[in-house]
Amino acid sequence: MRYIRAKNSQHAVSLMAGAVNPELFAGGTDVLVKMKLGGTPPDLLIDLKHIAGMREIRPEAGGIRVGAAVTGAEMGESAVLQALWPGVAEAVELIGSTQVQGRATMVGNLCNGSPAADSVPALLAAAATVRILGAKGERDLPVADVLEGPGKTTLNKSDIVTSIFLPARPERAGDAYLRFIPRTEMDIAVAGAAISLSLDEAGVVLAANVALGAVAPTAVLVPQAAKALIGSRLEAAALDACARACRDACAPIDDRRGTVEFRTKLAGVLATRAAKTAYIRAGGSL
Amino acid sequence: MARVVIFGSLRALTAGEAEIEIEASTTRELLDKLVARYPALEETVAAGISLAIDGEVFKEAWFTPIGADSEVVVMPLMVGG
Amino acid sequence: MSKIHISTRINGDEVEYLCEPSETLLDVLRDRLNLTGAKEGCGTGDCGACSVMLDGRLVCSCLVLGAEVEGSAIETVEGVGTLDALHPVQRHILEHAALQCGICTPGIVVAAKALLEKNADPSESEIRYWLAGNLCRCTGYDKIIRAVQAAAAEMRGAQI
Amino acid sequence: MKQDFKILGTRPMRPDGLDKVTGKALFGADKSATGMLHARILRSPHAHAEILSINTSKARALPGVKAVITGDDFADVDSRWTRYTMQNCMAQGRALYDGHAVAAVAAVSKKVAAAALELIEVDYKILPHVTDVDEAMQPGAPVLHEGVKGRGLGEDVSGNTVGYYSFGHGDIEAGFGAADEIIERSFKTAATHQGYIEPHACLADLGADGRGELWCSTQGHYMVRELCAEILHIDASQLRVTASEIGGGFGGKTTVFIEPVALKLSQISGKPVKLVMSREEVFRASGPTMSSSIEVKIGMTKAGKITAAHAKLRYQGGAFPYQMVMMGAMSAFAAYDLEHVQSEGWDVMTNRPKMISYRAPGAPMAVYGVESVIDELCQKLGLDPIDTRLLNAAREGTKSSYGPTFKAIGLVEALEAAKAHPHYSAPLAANTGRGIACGFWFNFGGQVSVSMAINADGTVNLIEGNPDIGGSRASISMMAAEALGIGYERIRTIVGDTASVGFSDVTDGSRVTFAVGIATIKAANAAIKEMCKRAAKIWEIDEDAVEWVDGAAQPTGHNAGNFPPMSLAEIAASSGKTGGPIAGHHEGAPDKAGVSFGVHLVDVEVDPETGFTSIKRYTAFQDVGKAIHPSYVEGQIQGGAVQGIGWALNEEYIYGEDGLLQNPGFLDYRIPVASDLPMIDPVIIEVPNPGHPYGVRGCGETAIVPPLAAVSNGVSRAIGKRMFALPMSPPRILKAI
Repeated sequence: MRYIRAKNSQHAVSLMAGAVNPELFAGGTDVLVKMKLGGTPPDLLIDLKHIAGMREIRPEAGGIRVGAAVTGAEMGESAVLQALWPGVAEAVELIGSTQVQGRATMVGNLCNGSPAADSVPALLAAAATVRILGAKGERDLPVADVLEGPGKTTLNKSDIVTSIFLPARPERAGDAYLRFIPRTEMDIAVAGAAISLSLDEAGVVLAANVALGAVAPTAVLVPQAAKALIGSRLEAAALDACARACRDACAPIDDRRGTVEFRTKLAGVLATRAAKTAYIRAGGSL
Repeated sequence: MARVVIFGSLRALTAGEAEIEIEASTTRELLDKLVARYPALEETVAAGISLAIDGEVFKEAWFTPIGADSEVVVMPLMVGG
Repeated sequence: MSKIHISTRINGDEVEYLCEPSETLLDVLRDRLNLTGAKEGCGTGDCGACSVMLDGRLVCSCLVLGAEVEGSAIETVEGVGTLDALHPVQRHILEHAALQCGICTPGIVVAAKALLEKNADPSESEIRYWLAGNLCRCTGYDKIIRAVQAAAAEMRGAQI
Repeated sequence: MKQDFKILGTRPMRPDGLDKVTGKALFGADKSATGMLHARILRSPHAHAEILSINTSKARALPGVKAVITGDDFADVDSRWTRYTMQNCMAQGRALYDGHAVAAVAAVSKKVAAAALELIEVDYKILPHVTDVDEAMQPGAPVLHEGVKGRGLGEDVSGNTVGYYSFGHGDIEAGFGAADEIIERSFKTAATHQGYIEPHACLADLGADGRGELWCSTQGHYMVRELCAEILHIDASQLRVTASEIGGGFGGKTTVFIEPVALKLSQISGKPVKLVMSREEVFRASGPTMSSSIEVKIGMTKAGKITAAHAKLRYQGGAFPYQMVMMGAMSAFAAYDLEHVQSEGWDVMTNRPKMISYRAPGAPMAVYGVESVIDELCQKLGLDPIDTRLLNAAREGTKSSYGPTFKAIGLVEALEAAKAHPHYSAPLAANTGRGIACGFWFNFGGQVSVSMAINADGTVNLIEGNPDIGGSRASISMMAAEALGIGYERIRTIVGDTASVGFSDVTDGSRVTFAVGIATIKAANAAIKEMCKRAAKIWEIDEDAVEWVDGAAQPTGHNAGNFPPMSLAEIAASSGKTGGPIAGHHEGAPDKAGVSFGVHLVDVEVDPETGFTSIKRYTAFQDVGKAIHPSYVEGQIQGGAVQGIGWALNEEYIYGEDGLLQNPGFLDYRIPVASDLPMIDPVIIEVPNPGHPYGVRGCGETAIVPPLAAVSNGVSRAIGKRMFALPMSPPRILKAI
């Protein structure tokens, strides 16, 4: 295995193209664990952290662009991010321990392809877009279009994700992410739910996105659940309908972290709770 | 005579006797006499046992004195963590 | 495959070493530099016994490559406190009997010091969540939390 | 018994503390040697397989590889128990569980060693496997070893059933006949791991002449020496074993896993060999505790008096014969004064790693079943759970369920302290339940050696042979200081290697403070006797006319002579002129360790929508006889309680249908983390042990016994449904709701 610090994004793309089984390396909290546990090591690790702009959080068109090597800890300390997309920030901050937060990145969390990745439901709910540099140049994709299956993304071999864009949001909007783990920390999500919504002046939900994690081969948007919230003030009937739609959207697996039945039940509970938090963050009162 | 108490599953080797009276002044003497009376106990005693003499537990000690009216409870050799 | 030459700063001293690309910073500290204060409890970032500071951030050195710290500043437990004065976190861990076997202690020292540098007055809950990545199997954490609280109080007092 | 203490009960700093907060302390993996090789072990990917052949030629041919071994490299041994240990370290003929060692290499670097493992070709023939205790006991189950079925067992159980024990007295059928209410329940508990943070590690150097040095992380370096000497067919005197600082053991380091392998690799290569387990190896191949399947039946009168009690315990202990269920069967009802009681236990083999002790081995799961049924009876009969336990509590003079009649014990005191504690009467929030349970552990004495030297400057060196697993060097120094009448800081206690002090049993059974303490006091008394003799010589009076008071020799009275007291320092300073160095030592096997009882009280909140349980408040009461260093006694109680909480809520070995372990890491083997817990409030009860000069009882193990039931009782009361299996993971609780 070789290790190379990429000088710039283009350099990284060409290194990717030239290697057999390369891995991009920013926080390393997934790559190094896989190597330790005996996975086939990559022939080349390409370190993105020293590329200009990769570690920046910067305002753009009313939204925020987060560079690929920005760590969870840095996101947690970003007042502008916390103010605009608190649900995304809290999702990223839930990944791993304080030590992992010092290294792990949101882009890495996305590109690792885990169905249980905490940040991905929040990114889906936020309608975030991913900026990709590849052999044919730069393109932007919605987060949903990057997801393919467990451990898989739709990215091409020489593609690198350089940043994620969190769009501007209207007034009276809020988002939230909740996950369930057996302990209070240090676990992988058994199920997760993210809600982003905006309200009218009377507190009625104008628009909503609902996304779930760890209950299907990838994190998924649940339009039916969003529809259940729209037009409501999160009355019990609306929340019940949202929860039901979330349960219906589940196609989880039984494994050492949870059963099908348990994950399905959790999806509804978490969505309901996250919806309430997002609603209050948007200025609504329950 | 010391009163020797045999724990449940060991009674299969003492013809069902739960309590046995033995004249002995030390643990070794007691065990020797016990095995002489119930030869089936030999393997168990050789593998190691614990004894409680009047409520105090002793592991494999030969020369612990036994009082004339002592209660001696035979127990498996105990282990800890 | 050739080794990589790295110049970095560890506990304030310039250090140079050669390492394999796949070696972790923890391997380098322990096997090449004889700094065995950081421990390998898991090698997968789950236990925190290898905690060090990397450019001002608390990290697991088992999840950092030795090859990527060129030009960085690293602080290990060996760099905490001075010969004549322990850091308050270290002293209070001793005074509160906040260790039994002591294998997690170096990681706890580094992590707790990092917390108090960022937050001078953490709540019990904040201390517990900050240290959630530092597993301790002996103490049940009670005395560790109390030691960090006491160190925080002393450090706040010292600043006045 | 001594009552007025100057040093005991204070909280001085531990002698190894500074090294441990600064990173200087050397643990198992922290030592290296010039020219050292790195070893790795190849492990079975199958739950049960015949090893048809192992081809090591490609591995041997890899540049940098200095030795490759398999089970064939180990000659047979006389003792079958040692053979099991050896075959657990390196499989011979069959791989008996996922992770069983089948070959090992030593090479010039970790990297080369890892590459060499990939080149070893093992031809396996896969055999049927069994990992569940009830399935393994069924006739027709795949049998791990033939010819080891327990004595007296019939055809109704399989050959995996390696032992049967029963204890008790009275006539249980008559007792159940007198009951107003009888409850009979079945329980299951998962296997858990000791979860020490330091993986097994050693550095071995063994010459062709059979002389060797071994540095390792262990709870007993004499045990390591004797097992390794037997396995490698060398003399015990020629193998010097030094115990490193030990990063946790909890019973899991009371045997060998890697040391014979490292020694063999060193012997073959002629070089020092370092062998360190990865965390995955720790879980797959080092000692978990037993899983269990339990039935408990208890009868009670309306007033709460237990009329009869019966427990059946089936323990699963992994891939080799073992004897441990008796500890559970003896512990199950130890807390109660019962007229009619029986407990039975079966030890069963399965295709899992060989079990090894885990803190009060065998007791927590047995007591979990018993305390659960008592709690359910209290609920059903509308009885207060503490009053009911007090009504039935064992006390001095009680004939225990396992035979002996108790001397002075502190269960009643602990229950009364719990009842009077504000925790017991505090209001409970919604979705919260309060659980209570008693626990018990025997505590042991055992063989011990202590050597003490009085230095010319008035300081004292003390060498003992038990690895210090949680601050025992501090408590031993304190007892030495108390006995000698000098300051704690004037004593330095070290753990000697196997060549520097006499044999000592393993650090287990909560025995070290008790047994090493007695030996220390006796060693001090020997030194005191000599110091009195020297003073008598100087004063030219009779030796018997000198006594030792407050760290100084003094005449026994005016008639004996009129001399001012002569301090230890003064006597030591002239020792070179009065007869040479002064020392004291003691070798012995103290018994009368004194049992210990605990009572735990816990408030748990259960989220009714997710099944998530959080511990809101925890108070642990324990009789420790006499707390030498109260901080470390509290630490034992707190640590044991939290290990029990982990066992109750989330920790488990998870096996798939394929017999492979699914969670060999701290990510999915979920030990409690700091944010899972509240403060753990320890309440020390001191009912002195008549068997120790200072009243000490062991205190390390009891605290892991009550929490399984206490937490389960709390959860059951919080959700209004009884829980019958551990761990009570959220899916299981939600299902019950």
